[in-house]
Amino acid sequence: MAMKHGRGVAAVNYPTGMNLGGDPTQALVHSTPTGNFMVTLSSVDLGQGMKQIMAQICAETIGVPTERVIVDTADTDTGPHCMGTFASRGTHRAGNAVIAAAKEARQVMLEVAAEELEVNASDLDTDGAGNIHVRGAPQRSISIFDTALAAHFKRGRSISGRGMFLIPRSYPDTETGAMKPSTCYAHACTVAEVEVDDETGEVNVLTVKNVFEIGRALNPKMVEQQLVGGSWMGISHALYETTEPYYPSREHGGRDFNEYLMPGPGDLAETEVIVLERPAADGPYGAKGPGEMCANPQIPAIANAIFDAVGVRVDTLPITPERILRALKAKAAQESAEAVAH
Amino acid sequence: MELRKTYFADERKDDLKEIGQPRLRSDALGHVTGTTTFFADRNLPGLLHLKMVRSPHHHARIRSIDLSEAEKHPGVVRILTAADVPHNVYTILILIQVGPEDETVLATDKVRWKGEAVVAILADSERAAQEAAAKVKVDYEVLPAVLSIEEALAPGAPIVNEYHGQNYYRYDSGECRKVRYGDVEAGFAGADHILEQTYGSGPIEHAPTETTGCIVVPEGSGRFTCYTNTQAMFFTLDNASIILQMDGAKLHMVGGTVGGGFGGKVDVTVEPIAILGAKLTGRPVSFIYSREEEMQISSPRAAEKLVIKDGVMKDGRIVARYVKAYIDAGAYSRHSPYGAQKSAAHFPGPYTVPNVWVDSYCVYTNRTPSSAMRGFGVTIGDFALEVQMDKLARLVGMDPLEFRFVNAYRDGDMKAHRQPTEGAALIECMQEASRAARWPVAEKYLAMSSARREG
Amino acid sequence: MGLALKTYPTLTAAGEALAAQATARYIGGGTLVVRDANEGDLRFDTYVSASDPELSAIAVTDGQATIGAGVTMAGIVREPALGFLAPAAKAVGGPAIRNMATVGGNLFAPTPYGDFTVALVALDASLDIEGAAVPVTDFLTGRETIYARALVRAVSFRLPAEGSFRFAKVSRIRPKGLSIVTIAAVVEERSGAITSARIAYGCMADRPIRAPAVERALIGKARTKDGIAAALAVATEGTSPPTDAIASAWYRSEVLPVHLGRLLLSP
Amino acid sequence: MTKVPVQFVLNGEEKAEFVESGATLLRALREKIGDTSVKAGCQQGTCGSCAVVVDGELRLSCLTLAERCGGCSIETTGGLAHGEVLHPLQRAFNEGFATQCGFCTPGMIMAAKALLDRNPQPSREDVVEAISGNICRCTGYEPIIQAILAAARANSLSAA
Repeated sequence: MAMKHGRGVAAVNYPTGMNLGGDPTQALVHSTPTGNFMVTLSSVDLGQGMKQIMAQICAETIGVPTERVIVDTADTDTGPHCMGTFASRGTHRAGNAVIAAAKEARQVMLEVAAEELEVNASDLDTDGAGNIHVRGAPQRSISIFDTALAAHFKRGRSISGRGMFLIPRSYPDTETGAMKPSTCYAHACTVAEVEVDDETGEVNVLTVKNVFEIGRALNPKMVEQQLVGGSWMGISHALYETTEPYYPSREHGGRDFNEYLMPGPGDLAETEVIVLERPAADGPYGAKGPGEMCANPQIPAIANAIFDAVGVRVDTLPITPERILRALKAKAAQESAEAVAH
Repeated sequence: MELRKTYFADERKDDLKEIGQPRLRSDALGHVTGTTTFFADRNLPGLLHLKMVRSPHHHARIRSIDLSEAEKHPGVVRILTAADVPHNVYTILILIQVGPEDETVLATDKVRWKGEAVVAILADSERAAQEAAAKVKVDYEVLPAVLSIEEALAPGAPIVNEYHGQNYYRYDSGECRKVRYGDVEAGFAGADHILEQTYGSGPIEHAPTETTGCIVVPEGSGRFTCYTNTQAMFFTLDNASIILQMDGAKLHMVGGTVGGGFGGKVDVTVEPIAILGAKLTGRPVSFIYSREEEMQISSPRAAEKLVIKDGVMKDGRIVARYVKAYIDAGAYSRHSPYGAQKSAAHFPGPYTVPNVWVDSYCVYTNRTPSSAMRGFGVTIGDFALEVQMDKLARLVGMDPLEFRFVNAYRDGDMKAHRQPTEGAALIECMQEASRAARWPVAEKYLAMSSARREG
Repeated sequence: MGLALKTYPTLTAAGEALAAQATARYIGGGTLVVRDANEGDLRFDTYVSASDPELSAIAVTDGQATIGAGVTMAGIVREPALGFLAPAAKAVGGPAIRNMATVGGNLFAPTPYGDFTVALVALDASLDIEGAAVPVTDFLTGRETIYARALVRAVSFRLPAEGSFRFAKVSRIRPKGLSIVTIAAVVEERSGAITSARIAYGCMADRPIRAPAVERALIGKARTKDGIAAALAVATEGTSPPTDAIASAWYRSEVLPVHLGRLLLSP
Repeated sequence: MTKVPVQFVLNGEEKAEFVESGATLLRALREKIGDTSVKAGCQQGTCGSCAVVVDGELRLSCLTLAERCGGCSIETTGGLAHGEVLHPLQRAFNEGFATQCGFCTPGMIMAAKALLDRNPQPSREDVVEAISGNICRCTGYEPIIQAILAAARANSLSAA
């Protein structure tokens, strides 16, 4: 037996948001009487952390700590319209809507504070810790708590804002395909190292080194969650997953987590994740959508690494031990036929 | 994870207070204490369980449905057939004017895939529903089935879906979404090498740990509250409104806490029929996919077939790229016409190629309808493109990473779909990968920038 | 109708209840039968169980082991006298499944499950079924017919000579996954030559089987690459591997000799 | 449907309920007792989302009959915290960003607890083995493995 080593590379990009646009998301932001802020949406958190990220975006925009923001989402009675969570659009579309709503709310908040401090709103700034002060004169300040109380009970103002984000829909030209599919793209490059058992076709992914460019890491730990989990799914797609192992035959499809194959905790590749940030012109604080892109480059990188290791190409996913072994046997048969011919 | 701040530092201000901070997730406390409320985490008195009777055939005509024994089964409260569904033929993307309506909520005269919903049983317990389902007698006349892209497109193939009239989706551009840029034949004629390869994939399941489902509660107000794990609240509300011919004001969707989606929960397959059940019985209804249904009935990522033909010069420049992409939609559209179109927009990948020809087909087969999944329209295309890139590099005798630098797109480059490139960063990702993986490339590639071309 | 559980103090009483009711099924650890019920298997509506403490007893005396059918995989792993069998018990499921799944249940587990039973086949185990001693291979042959509703009280076997038992489960997923092929072997050697060999396969048929051609080809040979070559050449004789979600029959046949060779040559 | 009385201790509290004979522990906990920290991910025994600890042993509640748990002591993630004081595993999962969608988390934490209760200083390999019956689709497992190792370290520090 021989374990053969190989490595491969792949580079990809990925569009943020629904293909061809036309996918709106709206947001509402308002303050409570004591200066907490509610973000109201109908966007869905699939587990990627949409609620937390929207809170951080709102907090940054208004100028308060994230703990002061509560996100209420995915109730169609209360939340304004969102197209949905898919197409790497959640952070980008909802984030922009939240920024717009938060900016409007911040403006009202500063106007109320200005009345209380008897200055111009344009001279005020927030310190990010819960206070509003005159720019250049931090001692002339009012807390956001007091500002909210004043707005509600004294000034009769609603510290609130409406936000809306829509990229107009593009219609492809029927003959040329000229179109505007997306406004920003995330990027990645992955190098994978594998070892391949040339007697059984089994593959061990030893390392994956992923570089992702995602615009802006709004919360680096949550970005890491997505990218590490996505990298695992990419490996899984490359080598394991299908509902129909003998496609197009419909026989023997997996019915459970034993039959539907995904790498287990004992199959993990040593995974490195490096993030670059080139802010997107229209992204919320520059962010692009990394959630889908991060699971793509591992697949071809592994395919290429397998070729590098054993000299056979499997151009059909998943690249199972069986497909590799068949390719190895075909190659051996061809080589021995050629040897005879010479 | 490492943030490499040296790249694009001049395009970024790193002075933000909340953005960029690794704050703990507000929802994680609920997760670790088991107190996060998922849609199924509610007990309702009088809850009915919905169980679907599904087609055992890939393609068959329904001669008759006999419910007489099932209806008498103890615990059965109501049985729904196509006749109960006000607007039984629907398609999800009708909301963005992508028709025609081509799928039945419950089968009428035909089934087009093995697993298709035919009859819905509503019973007091899951067991009673299962038992009654076993007593439903459906008389099928089995029809020839089309199971692969090749079979579907072969002359004289049986028609999978009569609402389309042919086994592919007809775009305004014809039988496929097209991209035409430059002169691909001239490109091939002038190329030093030409390489044509075919790639494929099988269907892939999202496999979230929480299966697709909903619980519907009829409210005293005449409204219906639907606790759901949909990925798109208003997709679900609006489609339910159309299917049930019910004013959207009567519908209240509550969700937003989902046990994994990955694109698998953007179809609208459980809510309308459960709402209908709640309406017709006046009782709360739960319709939750079993694990087997999640694996084999819920839409997978489509199987795909891609043919890529490239013309490449000895110095590594790709001068022409021709792509034919086929998406196996299964029996119904769901999101596949969109996915095939997204695929067309993605080629030729993150590279600047002067001559490009793309045909992207959405093909119907007698298979489980496929739909969106993480990387929709792109993942399998990227696999094919990037393996092809590796083959091309070896064909011209170049290092595979250096070969990509030669072709990488930069700001201002015109893409095949005729948008100028903005915000590119492929080159920098590859530069960093070269460093991190100790994969050396020539100095000239390390000096490149996405923001401008040399010289 | 709903399901019901009926518990009896002895296996004999449980057996009588089972015989009296066609829609009853015996429940051991529950990992097979409760799953069936959850998935809507309507062929039964009653679980029958026995609380007989004898079922969870392990006795190892005079080189003979007797394991109650209700002993769990975790119970095997914990038993010092059965240390050689721990790899086979650990091949079953994850930790939770091993705390539930029993030796008796594993005998009934359909391919590609039933890895522990492969070890029992290599050990030439005997089953106590209603007082009769039934060779495990005979039981497996009649598993869906004459023994379909048999209640196994215990399994017993001679302890293999020190170092003679070998076990390998080949899976796509680590550390817990379904089997591509499972191999158990009891190979005894003297003066550099194999004196006896019992080889069993899982997933090379619809139930665990012996590999008599391999066993014959090993006798008298050295446990070296050349010595086992003749045995590997007949590795697939008598097999009819299934095609399932994990692997095709073709693949199982192709890699069986490779894995058998590796197992036999491992130190 | 026959109902039978079942009594057990759940997270230190006596519980007595009538359940359907033949009902799973999963159903009894979720539907009768209202402990929805126990998740129904497959009801086949293949995902581990429903894992609980019964008399110190990890079990799958979807394959365990409630009636057979009479007199047992059952632990679930829903009862792991003491008021606002989190168990070290809960703290480690939270601070280690080891949860995403959160659906597998309670079962994962139970699998980890069963391990640490027997083996307070596990190796990475021990941890991998301990969670091998639990599926996570979001994280790629690494953050979970790291969180369990971190909880073990925190335990040893507090014991020292």
